[in-house]
Amino acid sequence: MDFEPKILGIACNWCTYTGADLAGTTRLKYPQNVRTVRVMCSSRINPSFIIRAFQLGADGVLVGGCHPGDCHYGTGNLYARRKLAITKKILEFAGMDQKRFRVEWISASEGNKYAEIVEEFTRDLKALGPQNTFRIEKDSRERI
Amino acid sequence: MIGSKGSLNADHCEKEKVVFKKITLEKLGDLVSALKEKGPLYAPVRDGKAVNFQKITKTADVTLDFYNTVFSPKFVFFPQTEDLIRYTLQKEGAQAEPVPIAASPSVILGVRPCDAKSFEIMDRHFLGAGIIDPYWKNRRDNTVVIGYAFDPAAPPDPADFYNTVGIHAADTEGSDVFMVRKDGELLLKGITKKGESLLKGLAVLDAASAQDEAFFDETIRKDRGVKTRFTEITDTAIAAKLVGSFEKQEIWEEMTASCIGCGTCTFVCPTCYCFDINDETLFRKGARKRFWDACMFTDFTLEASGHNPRPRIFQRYRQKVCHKYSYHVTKYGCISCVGCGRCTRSCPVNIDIFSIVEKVANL
Amino acid sequence: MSRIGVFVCHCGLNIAKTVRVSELAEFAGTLPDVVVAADYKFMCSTPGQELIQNDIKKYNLDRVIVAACSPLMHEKTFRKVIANAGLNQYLLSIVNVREQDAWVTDSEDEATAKAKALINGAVYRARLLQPLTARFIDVNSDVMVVGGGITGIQAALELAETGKKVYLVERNSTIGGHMAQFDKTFPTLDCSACILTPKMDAVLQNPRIELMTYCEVEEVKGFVGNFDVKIRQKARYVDHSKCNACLACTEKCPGRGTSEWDEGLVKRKAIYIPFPQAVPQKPVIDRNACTYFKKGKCRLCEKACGQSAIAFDQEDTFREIKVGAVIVATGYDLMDTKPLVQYGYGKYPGVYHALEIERLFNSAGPTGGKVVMRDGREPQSIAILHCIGSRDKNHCEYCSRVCCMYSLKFAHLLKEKTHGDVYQLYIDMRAPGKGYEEFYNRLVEEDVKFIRGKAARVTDKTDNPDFAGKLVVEVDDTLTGRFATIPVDMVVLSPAMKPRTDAKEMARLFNLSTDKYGFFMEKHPKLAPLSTMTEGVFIAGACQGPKDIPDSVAQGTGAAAEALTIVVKDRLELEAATAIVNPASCCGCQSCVRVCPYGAPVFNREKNVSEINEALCKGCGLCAASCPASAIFTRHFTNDQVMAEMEGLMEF
Amino acid sequence: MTNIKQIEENLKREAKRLLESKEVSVVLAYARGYDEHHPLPYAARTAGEVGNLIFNEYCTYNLARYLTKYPPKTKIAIAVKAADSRAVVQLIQEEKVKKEDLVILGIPFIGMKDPKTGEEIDQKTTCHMANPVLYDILLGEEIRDAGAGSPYDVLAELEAMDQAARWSFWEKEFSKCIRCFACRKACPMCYCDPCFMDASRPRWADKSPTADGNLMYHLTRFYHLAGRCIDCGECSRACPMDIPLHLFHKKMAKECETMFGQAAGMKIDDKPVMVNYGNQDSDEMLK
Repeated sequence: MDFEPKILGIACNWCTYTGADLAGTTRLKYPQNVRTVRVMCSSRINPSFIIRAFQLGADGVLVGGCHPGDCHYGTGNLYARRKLAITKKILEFAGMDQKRFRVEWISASEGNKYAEIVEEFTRDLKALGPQNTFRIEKDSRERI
Repeated sequence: MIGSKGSLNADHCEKEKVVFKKITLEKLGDLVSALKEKGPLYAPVRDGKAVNFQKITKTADVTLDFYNTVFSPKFVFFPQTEDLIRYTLQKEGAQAEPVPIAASPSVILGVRPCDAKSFEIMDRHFLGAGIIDPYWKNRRDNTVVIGYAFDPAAPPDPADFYNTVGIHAADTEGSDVFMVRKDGELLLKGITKKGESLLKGLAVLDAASAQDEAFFDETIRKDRGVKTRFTEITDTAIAAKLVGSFEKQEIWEEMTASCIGCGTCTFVCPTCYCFDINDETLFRKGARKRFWDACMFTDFTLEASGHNPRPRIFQRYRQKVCHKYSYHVTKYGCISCVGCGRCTRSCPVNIDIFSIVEKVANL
Repeated sequence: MSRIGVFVCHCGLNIAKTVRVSELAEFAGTLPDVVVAADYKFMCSTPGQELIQNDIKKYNLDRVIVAACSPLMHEKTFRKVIANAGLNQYLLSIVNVREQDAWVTDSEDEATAKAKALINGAVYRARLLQPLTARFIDVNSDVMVVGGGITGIQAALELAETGKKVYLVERNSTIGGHMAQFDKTFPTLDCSACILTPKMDAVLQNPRIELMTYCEVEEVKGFVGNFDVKIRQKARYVDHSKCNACLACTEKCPGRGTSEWDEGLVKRKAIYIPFPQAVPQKPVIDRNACTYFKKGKCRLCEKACGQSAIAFDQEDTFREIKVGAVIVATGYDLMDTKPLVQYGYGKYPGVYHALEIERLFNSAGPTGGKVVMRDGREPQSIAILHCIGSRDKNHCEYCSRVCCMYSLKFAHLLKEKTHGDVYQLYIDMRAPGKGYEEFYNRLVEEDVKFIRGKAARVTDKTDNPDFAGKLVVEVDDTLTGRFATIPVDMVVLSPAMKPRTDAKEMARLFNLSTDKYGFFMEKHPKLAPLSTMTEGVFIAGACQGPKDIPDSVAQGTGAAAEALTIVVKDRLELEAATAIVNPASCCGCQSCVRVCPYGAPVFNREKNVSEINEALCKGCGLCAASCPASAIFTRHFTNDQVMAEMEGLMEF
Repeated sequence: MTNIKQIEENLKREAKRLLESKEVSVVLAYARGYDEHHPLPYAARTAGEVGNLIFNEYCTYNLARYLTKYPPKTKIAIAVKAADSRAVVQLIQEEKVKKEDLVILGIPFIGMKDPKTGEEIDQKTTCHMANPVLYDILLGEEIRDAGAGSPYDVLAELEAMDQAARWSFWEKEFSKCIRCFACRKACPMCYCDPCFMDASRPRWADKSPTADGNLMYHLTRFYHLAGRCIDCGECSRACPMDIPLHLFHKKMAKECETMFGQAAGMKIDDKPVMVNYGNQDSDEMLK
C-alpha cells in the first residue's frame, strides 16, 4: 500500500475550521489525511503542541488561522505568527524537515483554499515519506 | 569512620591464598576483551572533556588515564531509569506485567576507592533497611568490582576530601579486585572470592612477582599519606552538630545563598539514592518507572495539596547535608558521603559541601 | 475512570452514505472508558435526542460524544440535550464526521478510517473534560457617551429615546462640536446651525440625558455591564446651579481670550459662552485670559452677576459614575498646516484653512458672514487646495473623504459671496455619497475653474509684474501636462482630518486599539464597525476615521443600538470557557498581561502573580500559550485536553 | 583593558561606599570558593563583608540569576560583565526588577576562564561583547578594541549541515541529558518556579529522562528563551554532560534578531519580542 501520511491539523474556530466546514458544505474533495483539533484562536497554539504532534507520529502539522488583521480576537494571530515562525526555526535547526510544518491563513470563506492546501500538503508529505525524526520509538524508551 | 563498621559483603579472602596478577598497559585491550566475554563490562570512557563509566561496546574506548569520572558508577546497580512494570490499557482495565529482574554477571573496571566504598554505603540502604531492594541486590550480587588506586604521586583534586571521611587513596575496601598502576603495568589483586575467581579465569593475565607485590603494598601504604583536606570529622560528632544547628536558619541561608537549586550534585553523587516512581503512558502502552530524583528540586517534597514543606533552597540544601551527615549516621551508622568531591566539581556555582560541613563542625 | 457514551449520527444519508456508521459505532464501543456506543438516523431529531438522554440515565454516563455535523452547527443543540439529562453541558465533545469527513471524500474506507481516528481523539479529550458553569453579572442600564459633537448628540438622543439614562460627557463648555462651526452643509447647502441647534436643545431638554460639559474622563475601570468611570469636572468659576444665563457678566468683562469657535480669527471675553447657541447657555471663565486670575483684581463679572454665581475659588471636582456601556465619539482634529511650509499658512495672511473659511461664511462669525481677508480686502480670486496632508505618504496616507465635497461647497459659497475667480486644485474628485456627484456637476456649471493637480507651492515672490501683490499658486496641471502658476488673493487649504491629539491617551483609558494613524480600531472592519476589542465600548463618528455628517450620524445611531444590546439586559452571560491562572505556578513574568487584547489579566504586585478578570476574558487562549510556566488554563481548551486529543488522533 | 586586580579594588571600593551610604542593602559579586580558581557568587550585606569580595578571571558566573530571588524594592548593587548586563536589562524589560532598585557595577573585561576546565572562555561561545550595555558605575576602562567577529560565527558548522546531520547531532546531544536542570537553574532568564517541566497536568514530557522527553524539554526551553536569551553561555557551562545548549540558543537569538529586528537585553524600554508583534512582521517569517 502507498504511504499515507498522517497530518495533524490545528485550526482556529472562527476562520480555518469554518473554512474547512465550507469545503465540506460545497462538497469539495480532498485527501483524508488530516485530523483536526479545533482551538478558539491560532494564538492558543503552544509551540510544544507542534513538537508533541511530531513525537506522536504526525508526518506533517498544518496550522490554520485567520488572515492577519482579521483575527476574531483582534491581534491574536499577530502574536501567533511570531510564535509559529520561531517554532518553525526551532524545528528546522533541530533537524526536522521544515516542509512538514505549514502555517496557513485560511478565512471562513476560503473552503477551496483549505481543500487545495490539504491536497498539496498531502502530496508533499507523500514525497517526503514517513517522519521518523521526532517520532517516539515506543520500545526504545528505556535507557540505562 | 566508615571502615570500622565493617561491610555487609564481607567475604574477604584469606591472606595466604592471595591471587595476584599483572598485565602490561599495552595489553589493556586484551584484558578488556576478556572481561567483556564474562558479561557486560562497565569501564571509564573518554567522551569530549569528560571521562565516564559506560557499558563497553568497543574495546578501544576504555581508558585508565583519568583522575575520576564526572558521574559515579552507581548507575550500574541503580540505573537512572528502569521499568518496574509494563502495562497496556484495555477496555477491561490495564493488563500489567512486572519486568523480570535479570542481571547477567558483569564487571566494573577502574573504580576509585571512594566509589568502591560508596557501594557498601548504598548496600546499607538497599539491603539493610529491613526491605531488600531486589533490583539493587540482583545487580550487586552479579557484579565484580575492580578497584583502582589513585596515583600516590599525583596531587589530589582540591575538591576531594575522601581521607577526611576515613577513606584512603588506595583502600581496597568495597572492591572485589584491586588494581594498582606500576609504570607500564597494571597489578591486580583479588580481594574477595568473587574477585579471585574472576582473576583466575582470565588467561590474559600474567603472574605477578614478589617485587610487584611489594610495590602494590607500598602504593597502598603511600596512599594512606595522601591528604585531601585537613579538618577531621567524626560521624557521631557531626551528626549531633547538625541536629543542633538545624534551627539556625540564618546560618543555613547564608551558607547556601549561592545555591541555584539544580540537581547536579545529587545526580553525580555516588551515595544519593532518592528516586521517584511514575507511570508513563503513551497511547495505550505504558510503564511504571523508577528514576533518580533530587532533594534539591522544588517539587521533591511538593504535596498534592499544593503544600511544600521545603519550598526554599536553604531548606533543601540543609536537608541534603543533614541526610548525608546526620540522619544517615543515626539510621545506618555511618555518614553517606565518600568525599569523592564530585558534587563540588560539578556544581555550576562552585559550592563546596565540605566547606559547609566544616562550618557546621566549627559552630 | 470515565463513563463515555458515543452517539454516531447518520444524518440521513449525508454521513451514512460515505461513513460506515455501524462499523464506527462498533469501533467506538471497543475503546477504553466507552460504555455505550450507538448510531441513529438523525441524532438531532427528537427521538435521537431522547436516545442520548435515555442512555445517559441508563448507563450513568458522565461524558457524551456525538459524531455528527460540525460543532458550529449543532454543538449548542447537543449541549442542551445533555444538560436536560442532568449532565453539565461542557461534558460534550462533537466529532465532525460530516463537513470535514463524509462530505469531502468519495472513499468509504478513507472516510470511515478518518472518523475512527477523530472519535478516538474525542475519547482521549472527553476523559479530561471539566464541567463549567456559565456565570452571569448584573448590568448597569446607564450609558456614557463621550464627545458632544453631532455623533455623540445623536447617540445620546437615540438612547434616551429608549428610556435609558445617558451621561453625555463633553470637554468643551458647549456641545455641538465641529458641526457648530460650519456654515452650510454639503451637498444640500442647508444651514448647519439650523439642523444642529434643535438637536442640541433636545439634549438639554431631555430628562434622561445628564449633560456633563467642561468634563473629561479621568479613569475607566470595570468591564462590560459594569464600568466605573471617574469624571473630572473642570472648574468653570461659575456656579451653573445659580447662573440664570443672563450673560450680563460677559458684557462687563475686560479680559480677552482667543475664540476657539472662531478658529482664533477674533478675540472673545474671558468669561464667555463660545457662541450664541451654545448649550448650555452658561458661561465659563478662561483662567488664562481673566484679569482677576492674572492680576489679582477686577471681579467685574462678580459685580455684574445678580445671582452670585461667580465662584473664583472653584476647583476641579471629580465624580464617579457607573454605566453598562460606553460610546466613544470624540471626533477629529484638523491637521495643523503650519508645518507644510510650502503652502505658506501662517506666513501669508491670505492663506486660510477650511475651518477658518467656514467661520468667514457664517453670519455669526468674525466678519458677520462677509468674505473679507485679514487685511480687510474682499478677495477677487481664490484658490482652493485639496488634499493638504491627505493622500500623502509623508503625512496622512488616507483620503480624508470630506474635503472634495466641502471644497466644492466653498467654491459655491465663495462664488456666491465674492463673484471672484475660484480655482479648485484637486488630485481626484471624489464624490461617492448620495447627491454628491450631482453637486459636483452643479459646480462644474458654475464657472469654477477645476485644475487637476496637487498644488506644489504658494508663494508671494514672482517675476511676473502682473502678479505683484498676489499669492501665486504653483501646480502641475496633469490634464494639460503644463506647469501652471495661478495668481490669487486668497488661498484656502483643505487639510486632512486627523485623530485627536490625545487619541492615544483616550485609547489607553478605554483599552482601545488604534490604527497606524491613531484612529480607534473597530473590532471588525466590515462586520463590527462600531464595536471594539473592549466589550461594551463602542466607537462612532470621526474618531474611527474621517467621516461626513450623514455617516457620523448613522454611526451614532448604530452605536446607540449596539450599546442598547447590552444595557437592555438585566444580566449578562459571561463566557464560561475563560482562562484562569494557577497562582502556585505563576512566575510573575506578565507575558499574559502584555499579550491580552482585552486587558483581562492583571498583575497582582502584592502576590507577584497574574490574575484574570473573567468578565473581560474571551477565552482565546493566547495567554495560556504565552505562559512559560503552564500556569494558565484556558478552560475547555486546556493544555492537557488539547495534548490528549492530539494523542488520540495520532494513535491510529 | 583595566588590570583585573584594579577591577577588584574598584569593586571593593564601590561596594563599601554603597553599603556604607546605605544606597544598597546587598552587593552581588563574588567571593573565594574552596580555592581561588573556584569563586562563589556572594552577596555582601555589610561594609565588613566587603573584604570577602574578589574578582578574578574565574568569576564567570552570571549573577543576574540571583536578582529575582530578592523581595521587590530591595536595593541591590550587582557586578556584571557584558552579557550579564544584558540579562539585567532583559529582567528590567520583563519587570522582574526595577532599574531604580539597582546599582549596576559594570565590568569591562575579556578573558574569563571556566572554573571547571581552567580554560579561557572563547568569546564566540558567548555574546561576544566586551562592555556592559547598561551600568551606573564602570569598574574599569571601556574596552575599545574588542575582537572582531559575530557571536553567531560558531553556528556556521551546524547551519551548513543538512537536516539529517543536524538531527543526528542534536539527537545525540539531547540523549545525554540527565535532567539535573542545571541549565534552567543557572539561566538568569529561567525564573519560573515551578517550570513547565514540573507541571503534572499535562506532563509535557515524561518525568523520567527519556529521549523524547529531553527533546520536548530542550526545544520548549529554547522557545521560552527565544528573544530573551542574552547569550551568556551559562547553560552550557553548567551542564555536567557538556551539551552545547548555547548553540541552539544562539541560533534562536539570531533568528529573532533577523525577523523581529531586536536583540535581547539591549534596551530597557524594549518589549520582549515573543509577547509583541510589529509592523515589519510578514508571512515571510513562516516560509
